[in-house]
Amino acid sequence: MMLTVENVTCARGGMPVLSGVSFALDAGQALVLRGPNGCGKTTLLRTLAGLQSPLAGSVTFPEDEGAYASHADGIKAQLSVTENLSFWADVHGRPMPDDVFTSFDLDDLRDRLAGTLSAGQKRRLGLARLGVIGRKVLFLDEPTVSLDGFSVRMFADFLRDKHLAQGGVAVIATHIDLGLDAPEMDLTPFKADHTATGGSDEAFL
Amino acid sequence: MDLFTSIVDMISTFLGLGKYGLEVLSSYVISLAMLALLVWISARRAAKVRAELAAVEARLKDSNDG
Amino acid sequence: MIALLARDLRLAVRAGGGFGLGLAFFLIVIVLIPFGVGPEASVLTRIAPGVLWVAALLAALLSLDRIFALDHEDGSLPLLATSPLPLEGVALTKGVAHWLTTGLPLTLAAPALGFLLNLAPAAYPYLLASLALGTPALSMIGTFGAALTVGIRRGGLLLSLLVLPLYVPTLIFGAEAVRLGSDGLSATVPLAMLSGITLFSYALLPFATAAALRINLR
Amino acid sequence: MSFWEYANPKKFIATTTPILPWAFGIAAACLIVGLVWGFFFTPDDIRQGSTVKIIYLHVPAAMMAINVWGMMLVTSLIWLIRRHHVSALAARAAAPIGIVMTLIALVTGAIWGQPMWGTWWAWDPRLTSFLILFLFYLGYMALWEAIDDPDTAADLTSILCIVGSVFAFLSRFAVQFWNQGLHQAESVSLWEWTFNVIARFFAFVWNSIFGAEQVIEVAVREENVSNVFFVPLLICMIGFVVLFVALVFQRTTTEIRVRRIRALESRARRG
Repeated sequence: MMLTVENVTCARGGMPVLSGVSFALDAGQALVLRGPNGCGKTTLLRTLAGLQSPLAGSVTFPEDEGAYASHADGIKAQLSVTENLSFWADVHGRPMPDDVFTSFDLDDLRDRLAGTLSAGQKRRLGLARLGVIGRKVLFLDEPTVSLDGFSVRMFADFLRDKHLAQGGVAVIATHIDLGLDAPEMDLTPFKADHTATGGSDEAFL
Repeated sequence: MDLFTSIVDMISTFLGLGKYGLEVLSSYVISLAMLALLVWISARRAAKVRAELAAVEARLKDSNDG
Repeated sequence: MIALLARDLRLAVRAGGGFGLGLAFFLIVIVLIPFGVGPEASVLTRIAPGVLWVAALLAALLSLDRIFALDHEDGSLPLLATSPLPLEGVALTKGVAHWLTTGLPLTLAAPALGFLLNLAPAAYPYLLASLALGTPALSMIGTFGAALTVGIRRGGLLLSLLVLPLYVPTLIFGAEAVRLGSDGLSATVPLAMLSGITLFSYALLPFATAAALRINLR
Repeated sequence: MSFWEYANPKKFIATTTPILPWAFGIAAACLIVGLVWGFFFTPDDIRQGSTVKIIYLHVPAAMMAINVWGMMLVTSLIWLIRRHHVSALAARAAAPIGIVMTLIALVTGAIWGQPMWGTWWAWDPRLTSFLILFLFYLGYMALWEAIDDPDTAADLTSILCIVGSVFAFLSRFAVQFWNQGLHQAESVSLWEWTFNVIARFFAFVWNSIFGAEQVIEVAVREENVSNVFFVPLLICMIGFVVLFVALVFQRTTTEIRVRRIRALESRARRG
């Protein structure tokens, strides 16, 4: 099993938001998280990625293979597309795969400053970053925000052909249909109710 | 202004403070005033918050029972 | 980490603000002093060491809140946090990057501005030495302050309030070294203390900065 | 019931509330007795005249200013290691008391030194280190106010407190180094005199607890401090300490209640 999540409870602002979340993903599988806004999708993804520790339960995936990406994709406006991507490749100590430009249709934008790109192009550059860092376990928070139909399909192709095909795993929180044949999980049943314990406010209630 | 100094001199001679009467008196007055202010503010805030908490608890208890 | 350093330096150059801002501020403060204090050489000579150091400190302070704020806004911080780069390494690199973009230019420009304040000739080597040893500490302490206030809106003022008391030892020993130097006395003790503080900052503060970043990323 | 039981907020409020009136009573009694005794019944010092009476406010306040920061450091460490909310809130409650103590120390110190230095503020090394401590307190309290989420605020202020303490200690020495020249002669007698009073105080405490003979010997060596100054000073110190304890209990309880209001409301919102 590439990614196993057992009975995770995560909190936001001192209150438990989701509790008892469990699932397991094998290499090459993806999972789409559904649920109304504010039900804790981002909190869950950040907990899985290790940015915040869960109140209870455990998240296990191979060491140093997790990567978190939200719609704020860390693109520096003053750097060119190539410089942005090569920076992230160096940080992750990986060579720059040349096909990443073609698979994200960034070929003619190589030397354009990221600041001059349109919102859609900037998002594609952000997603291209995922291709460059080559992390197996991806936690994606609303990756297709402000993307047009064509780019969404391109992202879905990248995920299916490049990432999942090579044994990668992805947990994606999104509202639209990505066209992946991935199982979907609705988070509403895991919403923490009054009885949920944990969270720093509990000591005061 | 001389009225003020005469009063202070009168107090300090009464207390037998000698030359530096003004200094000793002023430091005592200022320090004790600051302490009193701190205690007063803490007490006032404590009371206000206790009342606020009671109100919140009452409001929430009604909504739970109601 | 070198990649992060290279990127930050490139950004500083590209944005143009990096190098120029600190230096311009330093120059402005130095030029203003004689207007305020009066042009007499003897007065200026006496206050020159202190003024040069205070101006260098304020120039460093000016650009502190930009260290993490830019990465915070465009979402790079969480991405860096989940990269193989340890946060302590990121903190250290940010400190060094800030020093290279503001501390170093200040150190090199200071002797030139020393003439404006009629600094005693004997003091120049000490001025250079003390700034070279002291400004790295200013950058690292500032990076720590920036990490504390990264999540706060308009954290700039709070950042200076937090960081100024932390700057006091460096300022005292730095200015003291230059003053002793200008009187021809040996300034080894303050310089030693200054480098002690700087080394100490680079040993302790990256961990504190990383801890603050982790908390702010929660 | 181990000490850590008191970290539970409700139990903290339950145990401290009954003590409060007593604590405030004792503090008031000690302060009144100590100040009146020191003010009226002690002779003037041969050199400093009546200004020596200021020590009954200055020395305890100065001592408390440092001890309160020490207490905040300890509570910050407890919060970071054992995640007990009460200790974090106690640190937040203690800061305003510490800053007032520092202000009192600064004001009385400046007034006390004024006749001898001729100016109201002579950048005396020890007084300046209290000014720096005042800035640390200001920064600490400002950071608490600036952050909304209580947990993040507690964590960040704890880190600031720890790093701040190290640099406060460094500033203490830097200031000593920086201002050796000024007033070396008079200030030694003025401040050495105070510090051997404090040394005598700790010797008194140490001796009464551990009966360590050599420590009392160190304090006694300064024969020019007759006992008459020492006992009222001791009472004032106790008064200040008890007042601090009472205030910090009261303010921590208030902070706990504020946090409880916030928790109740957010739970209600969550529905």
